Amino acid sequence: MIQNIPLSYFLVISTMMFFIGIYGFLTRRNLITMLMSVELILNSVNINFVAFNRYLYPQQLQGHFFMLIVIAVAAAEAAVAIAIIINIYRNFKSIDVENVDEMKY
Amino acid sequence: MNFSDILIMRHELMLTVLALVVLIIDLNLHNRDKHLIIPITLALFFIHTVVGFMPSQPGILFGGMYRTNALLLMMKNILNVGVLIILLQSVTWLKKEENREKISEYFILLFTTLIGMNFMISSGDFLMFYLGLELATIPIAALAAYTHHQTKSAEAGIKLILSSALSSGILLFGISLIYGATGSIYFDSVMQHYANTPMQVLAFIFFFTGMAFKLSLVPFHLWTADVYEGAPINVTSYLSVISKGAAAFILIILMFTVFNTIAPIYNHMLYLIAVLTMTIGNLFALRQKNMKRFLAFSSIAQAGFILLGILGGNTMGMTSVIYFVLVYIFSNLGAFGVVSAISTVTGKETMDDYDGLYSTNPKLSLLMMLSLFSLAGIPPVAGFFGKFFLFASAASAGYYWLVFIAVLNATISLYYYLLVVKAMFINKNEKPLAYFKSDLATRTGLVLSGLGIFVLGFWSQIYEIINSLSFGILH
Amino acid sequence: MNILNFFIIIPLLTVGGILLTKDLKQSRLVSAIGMGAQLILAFVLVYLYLSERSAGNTEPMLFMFDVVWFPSLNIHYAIGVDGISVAMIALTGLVVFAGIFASWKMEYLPREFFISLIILATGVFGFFISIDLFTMFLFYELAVIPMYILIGIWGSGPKEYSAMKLTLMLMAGSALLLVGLLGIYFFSAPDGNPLTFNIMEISKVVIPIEIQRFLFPFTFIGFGILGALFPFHTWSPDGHASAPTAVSMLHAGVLMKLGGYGAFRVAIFLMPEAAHEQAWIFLILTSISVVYGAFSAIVQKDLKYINAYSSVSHCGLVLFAVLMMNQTAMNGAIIQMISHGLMTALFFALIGMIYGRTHTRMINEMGGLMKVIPFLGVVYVIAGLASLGLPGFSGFVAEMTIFVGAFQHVDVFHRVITIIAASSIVITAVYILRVVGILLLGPIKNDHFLHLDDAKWYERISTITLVLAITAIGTAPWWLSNMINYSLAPIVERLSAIQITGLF
Amino acid sequence: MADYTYTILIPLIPLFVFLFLGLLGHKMKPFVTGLIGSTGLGISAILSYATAYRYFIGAHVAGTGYTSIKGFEVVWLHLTEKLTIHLGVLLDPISVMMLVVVTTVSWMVHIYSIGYMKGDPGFYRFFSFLSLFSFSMLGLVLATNIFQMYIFWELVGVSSFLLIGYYYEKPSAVAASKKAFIVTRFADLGFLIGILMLSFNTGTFDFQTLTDPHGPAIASAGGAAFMGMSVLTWSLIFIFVGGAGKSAMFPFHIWLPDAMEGPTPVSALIHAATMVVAGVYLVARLFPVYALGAPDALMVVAWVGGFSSILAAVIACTQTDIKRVLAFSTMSQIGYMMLALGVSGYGGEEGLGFMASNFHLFTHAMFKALLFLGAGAVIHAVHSNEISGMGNLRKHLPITHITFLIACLTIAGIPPFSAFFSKDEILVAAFHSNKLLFAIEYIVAGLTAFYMFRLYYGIFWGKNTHYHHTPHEAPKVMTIPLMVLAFGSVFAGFIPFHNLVTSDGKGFESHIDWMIAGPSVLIGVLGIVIATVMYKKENALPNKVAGTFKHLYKWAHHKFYWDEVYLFVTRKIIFRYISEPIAWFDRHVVDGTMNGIAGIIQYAAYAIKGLQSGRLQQYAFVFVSGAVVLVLIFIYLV
Amino acid sequence: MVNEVMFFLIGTMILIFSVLTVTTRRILRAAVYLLFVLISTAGLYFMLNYNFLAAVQLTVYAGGIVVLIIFSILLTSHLSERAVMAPLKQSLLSALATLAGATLTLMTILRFSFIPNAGTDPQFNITDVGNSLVSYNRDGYALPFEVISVLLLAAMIGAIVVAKKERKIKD
Repeated sequence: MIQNIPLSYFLVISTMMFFIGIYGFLTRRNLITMLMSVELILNSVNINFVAFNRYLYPQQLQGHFFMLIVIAVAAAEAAVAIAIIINIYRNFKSIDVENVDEMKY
Repeated sequence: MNFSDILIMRHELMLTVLALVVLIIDLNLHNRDKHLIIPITLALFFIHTVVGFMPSQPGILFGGMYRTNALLLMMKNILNVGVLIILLQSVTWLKKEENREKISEYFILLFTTLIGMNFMISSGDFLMFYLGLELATIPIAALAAYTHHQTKSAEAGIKLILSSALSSGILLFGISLIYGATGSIYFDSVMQHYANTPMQVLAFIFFFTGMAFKLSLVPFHLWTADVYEGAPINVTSYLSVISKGAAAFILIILMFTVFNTIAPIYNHMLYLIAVLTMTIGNLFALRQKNMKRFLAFSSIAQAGFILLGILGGNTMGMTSVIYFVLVYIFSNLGAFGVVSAISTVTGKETMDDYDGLYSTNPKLSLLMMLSLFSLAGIPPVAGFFGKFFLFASAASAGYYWLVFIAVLNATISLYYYLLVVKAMFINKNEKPLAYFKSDLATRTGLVLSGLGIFVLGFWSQIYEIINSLSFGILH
Repeated sequence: MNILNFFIIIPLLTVGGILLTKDLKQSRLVSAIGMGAQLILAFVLVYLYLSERSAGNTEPMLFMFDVVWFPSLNIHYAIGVDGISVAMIALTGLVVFAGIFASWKMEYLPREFFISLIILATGVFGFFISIDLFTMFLFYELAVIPMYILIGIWGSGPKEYSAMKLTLMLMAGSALLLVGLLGIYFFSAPDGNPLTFNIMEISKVVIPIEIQRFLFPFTFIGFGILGALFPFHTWSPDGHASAPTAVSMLHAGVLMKLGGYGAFRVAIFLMPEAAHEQAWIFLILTSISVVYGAFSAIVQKDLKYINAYSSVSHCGLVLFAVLMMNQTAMNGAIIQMISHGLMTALFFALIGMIYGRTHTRMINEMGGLMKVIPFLGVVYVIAGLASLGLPGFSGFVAEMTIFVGAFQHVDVFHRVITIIAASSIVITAVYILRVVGILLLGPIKNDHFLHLDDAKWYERISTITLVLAITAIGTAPWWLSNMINYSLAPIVERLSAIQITGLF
Repeated sequence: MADYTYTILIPLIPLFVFLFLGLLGHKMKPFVTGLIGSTGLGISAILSYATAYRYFIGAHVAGTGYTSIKGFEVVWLHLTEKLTIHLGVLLDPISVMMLVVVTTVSWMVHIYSIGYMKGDPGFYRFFSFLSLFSFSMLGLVLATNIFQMYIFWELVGVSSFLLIGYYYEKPSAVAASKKAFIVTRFADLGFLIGILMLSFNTGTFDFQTLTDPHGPAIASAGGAAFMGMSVLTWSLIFIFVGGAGKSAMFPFHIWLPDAMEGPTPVSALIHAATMVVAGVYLVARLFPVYALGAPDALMVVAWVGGFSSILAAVIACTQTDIKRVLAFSTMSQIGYMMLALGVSGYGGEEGLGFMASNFHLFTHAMFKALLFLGAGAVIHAVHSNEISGMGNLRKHLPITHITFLIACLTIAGIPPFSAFFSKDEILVAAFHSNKLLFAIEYIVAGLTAFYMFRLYYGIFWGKNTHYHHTPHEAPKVMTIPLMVLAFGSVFAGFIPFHNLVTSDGKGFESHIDWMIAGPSVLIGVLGIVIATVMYKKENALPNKVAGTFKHLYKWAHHKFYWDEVYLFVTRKIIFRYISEPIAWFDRHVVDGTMNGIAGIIQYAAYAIKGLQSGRLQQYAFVFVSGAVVLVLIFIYLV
Repeated sequence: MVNEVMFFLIGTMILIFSVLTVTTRRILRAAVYLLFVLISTAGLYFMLNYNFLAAVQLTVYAGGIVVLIIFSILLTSHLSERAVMAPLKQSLLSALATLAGATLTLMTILRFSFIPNAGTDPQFNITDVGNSLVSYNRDGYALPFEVISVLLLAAMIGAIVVAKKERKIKD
């Protein structure tokens, strides 16, 4: 609990970060930077969990642990994603998302 | 909690053991004997499936994080049967030389996703739910990119993993808000505190988009067709059938329990999305020539029908959704099985290749026709019953116009299903695909799905069992 | 074992039998035996029915058989027949039997052909014996789908287009129908009893009028599409034109009757108040069907199109009469269904046989065929005369019953519209005689036609069966009429009783 | 009361003959089939004579009126609680009289046909059709109720169709048969509507109930009115439309001349003696209803009859085909009968017209059949219908010549031949009712004599025509019927119709009114004289006369262009302006809409193709926007 | 006061670096900015007194995932390479969607009256955290902890399957 800092500040930060991450996901053309945007999104969620836990429901550590699991999942996700990206790089000789549109319509 | 209690988790435990056993066997096998994994795994999984049907106690473990009861068991068994059929159908494909070194990985990844789905279905809180969801998604992305030398496969993988990362991010944001609003991640407490406030609706919408992604509901469906097309065909059928089925199961459970209080709002939303999903799915399916892509869009449209059951909002709705998913699994596996068999042997995947198929491969054609009729909801095959009950449950809640739109959509869907029937039976072809015979296991898989398509409809017992179980959950 | 179950079992056994056969000869033999047995069974049923009635059995439905199917939804496999369904079953038996013989020379994929045909027949039989809406709907759809395959594979001309159009339009019809049926189901038990699909049960309750207003158009149009209700009839000309002979026979002869039968048994019987309220709209549509179909038939050049439009006209008359909602008109409607079923089946059989010889269906390419194929020519003339309502044939009985019945309506509008509908008998005469004149009479236009063979024995069986049935009804209509009347009485009683309490 | 059940055999015997010949005739020798047909009809005829004898004399109690008797009746079809279609036999003066007429003429025609149709490939078919017709006509005559009448009405129509189109390889015959059927069918629609209205009003089809002066029909005369006339009047007018169609009254007369495409015996039987008078019979059958319930309808009958008779007479003067002349003459004579009915009242002396009409019907049947059969003999001899191809045949065909002359004198109303008496009664009736109609009939009488003798001279006198092979007299089998009918034509006038066939069944005194009969005979003689002058020897006079009345002649020769009007209505209006547009509408608008819906769906499927662009970021964009839109809608808008 | 300053500082950093992460044209820099964001977030956790979380954030997230990302960047792109930016239309539309989303979300969230914590503010030390992690009772996390291991195993196998080269094809 931080003196004089209301919960809403955290929420503003996390929400903005969340949408910045989404913006990045929508506009970055490099697959890895898109993945980074996803990390931003997950990070913002983590902030939410932690802040809620700390401010509102400090008796249990539910948000706390949720955040831990999310980090682990993020790691797993990143691992697989990067493996696939490398595979893409092998196949397409590029990791520009715009090139990955062989299948459409 | 003691040892016997932990046995009610037997689906998950056995699968985990199974995955590990496969891994260990694989490590100890010489390279040229790798194909032995296939029969061993099939046998093991068959045992697992059978054991799954043995009666079990309902119960709650881990302080409410894991729960099980007869209905959930039923759902898992349904998934097991589906996976068994997929495994059988994929044997011919697995035996191909190019996959020889990756057989065990295929099984392990498939099993881990199944573990994830089981946990997801059995979850008693959002944490386990989320974990299960991710466990059910991430390995599939790897499976989608399974075939290295095909760019399409890699593309499918990246599209799946990134889209799912985004969607699960949004879903997580929703969960975090739910947590913030209710102070718990456990379903039972959330349910008590869930109120109809804007923020909780917002949280629900974010949560729902994540589920909509898994179910391929419009407008969260766009990944579907590309991934289905690019992924190896058996993975596609897994995605379209098992993954979607599991998502539908958990979604309807959550909708009917945790989020029940905001039903008046989500019903409107479901109405809109159902109409969009059916219509758009159908419109896209109309022009497809690639069979996998075709089935992808058809499965999108089918997902729209599932929403009708959820809209019913009662036991009948729940029963009809589960029953429909069951029927859908068999029907879609029938169709995918045929596409898979043909694609594996001949490499042909477009509708034009199917011209005149009946003259050379009548049995495959018949199975395909029955499966498509079942998907379209034509009697006497099971799809008719599945659709009818879904429509009935929507009608029970008074959504007559929605039912009307849905049946019209079913009519449109019949159009494109008939295109395939036409190709196989009516179109003339100088050189139809030559006659071929798939592996015994594959054929068994095809026969099983064909049997299911026939038996499920007439055998009302199945519906009644589901109904009694659903009744227990909701009352 | 209930006799009615055999109407499902025999076709299924026949299908099984055909699966075991190898070639055309065997499969057609199996089909003929199976459907012959079915025909005999149908007559046995008529006999049993009449003897039950004369023994004083006054139940509305006889030979009831009821098995719970989906207990939680109270869906039953419930079957039973009254005089109306018995008559329809006999009709179906006749047409299917004739249809098998009309396709005696089906060289291409014969087994598949007969299997599809018999599945179609199963659907129709099942529909007529059902008294549970769910099974009824199931059989209805079961009957529609084989059409696609039958037309698509064995058809001619733009067969794929026609088959698709037919299937889709009928399915769109069943979309409407399904909404109606579900609505009926959910309002089938206003007083807290379990919901039911059973027609007889539902008929005992009154569905709220505002619900009926909504559901009736769905149900009626749903069935009406199959019954070629204007403007939803356009599947019919194309479909019939492309279909192979036996399929046209079955389709026009029997399948279209599902529409009329359903409109009457479900839409009007279960929702009489709304029927009374909205009848005028559909009466206008049906009388348009009657006149419009006849006029369209005048200028057609393809034999099958002529007959298809004529079917539109005649089937319009069925719905027209049903909507009049009095005993005589409804009786006429049912006789008309049977009569038209037989006549049009006969027509299509003949057209198929003529086409098989001349390889054209364009009337202006033919002429003077009476000289070379007198048997077929005479039968064609008989069919034509029956179709234009000549006494002595079934068409006259049906039409006159309809017109007299419809004209008994107290409302002037109904009587005026009856006169309009009645005017179709002249137009019918025009197009029938036009065809007969061009096709059969006059000089032979094409020398190739000089050496045509007349009907073979199997073709004779097919046509004579139908001709006999047509004349039997035409000369001795009383037994049929009485059989139908007996079963109509309770239905009409309900209609008229509710009319008073409901509207006034 | 005497038992008349056996009368059912009278129509049934021809029916059996029809079925027998129709199904098995092609396996028999032609002559045998002819023999079977004639024998069957002979039995029917004898039964009819017996019945007539029993009815009028044998079983009749002198001094009482003739009542109608139902010899036989079964229920055929229950329609409503009240309305039931029966099939049966109704005997009353007119039906018994018609029995005699129909069986006699039919029998004669059967016998005649054995000779006339000799060598025709469809011999058995011809006889089976003839039997079918006889059955239908007898059923019509004996009908106990109006619906039975309608049933047989349709059947005679179809028999007529079959027989007109007997030479089905001849396009003109096919066209004529079609025309006959459709025109009468159209009129039958009026009949049907009339029946529907009548039965709706009265709740019965039965003739005995309908014609009962105290029955529901006549009681309903004062009922609801439409356009100034009671519903009863309307229904009777509609019924008369049916009668007019069958009897070739204006404006439905156009089928009759064309119907002459059929074999000549057919023309004699159907289109002269029996079927065409069905309309007269119909009105006579319902006469009490007309007379007591709807005098307005009866006026319509009178005027249509009168107009038709003069129209036909004028046209007949200009025709050159001998059968067509006879056809128009038939039309004209039927007009007479209609007129007689129209001017008649009900009961006793008032019913003079009714009696006269039936009387004339009877005599007409004899002489007109005779005329046709005679014409047949001529055609048989010269193989042509055209008057221009004949002449001077009296030497070659002596019997035909004599019988034909008798018939011509009869129709011209020269005493003591039968038609003199019947025509005289008609004129008397008309005189007492309506002077204008009376005047018309006078003129018609003159015209009739003129054109008949024009015909007579044209065939048997006139120019010496060269024939390819010498015409010779018909065989005995043909001439005997001629002589029988000639006998009938001469002596039928002495039958006391005023005692037998009257509107209310009770006889009345009738005598020849020479004040009217005298001038009518004179005008007949005048017509004959003019014809003699013009046509006995070939001269230029006819052309000159025709030149003088150029326009009238031309119009009359073209039958006042009524055929063209009909062609216009059928070809142009029905085909071009109704059917084709409807067919077009159906294909392009109705079906087009259905195809259009499919097209729109297809188009939409292509139009939204871009949504699935294959670009991951677009997918994500749609995803996010979808979520945002859902939030917007379901939180802020709903 | 210090707290507030610290908070605003960290908050600003988080947002600025977030924005930079998604806008910079250089990929490697983006990774570095992401690292800063993650580190700053760890700072927030410290301020919230969740030291264990902060540590995990630093080690796993900042240390593990970002390093993974940087490696893959090095594998797949040249350092000198400048990222291609999205077309203007796409950027604008995306910005619009995200702005709208952010506005709506913030409006909704901030209007919600969270139930403030009325109870005590218990302090958890690392032992409590550890105990919870292996507890199988309510608010124990043994099960997710186990399942995550399955997930990680699966991810590992998956990554191997995807990334490993095939001999057949390459040969």
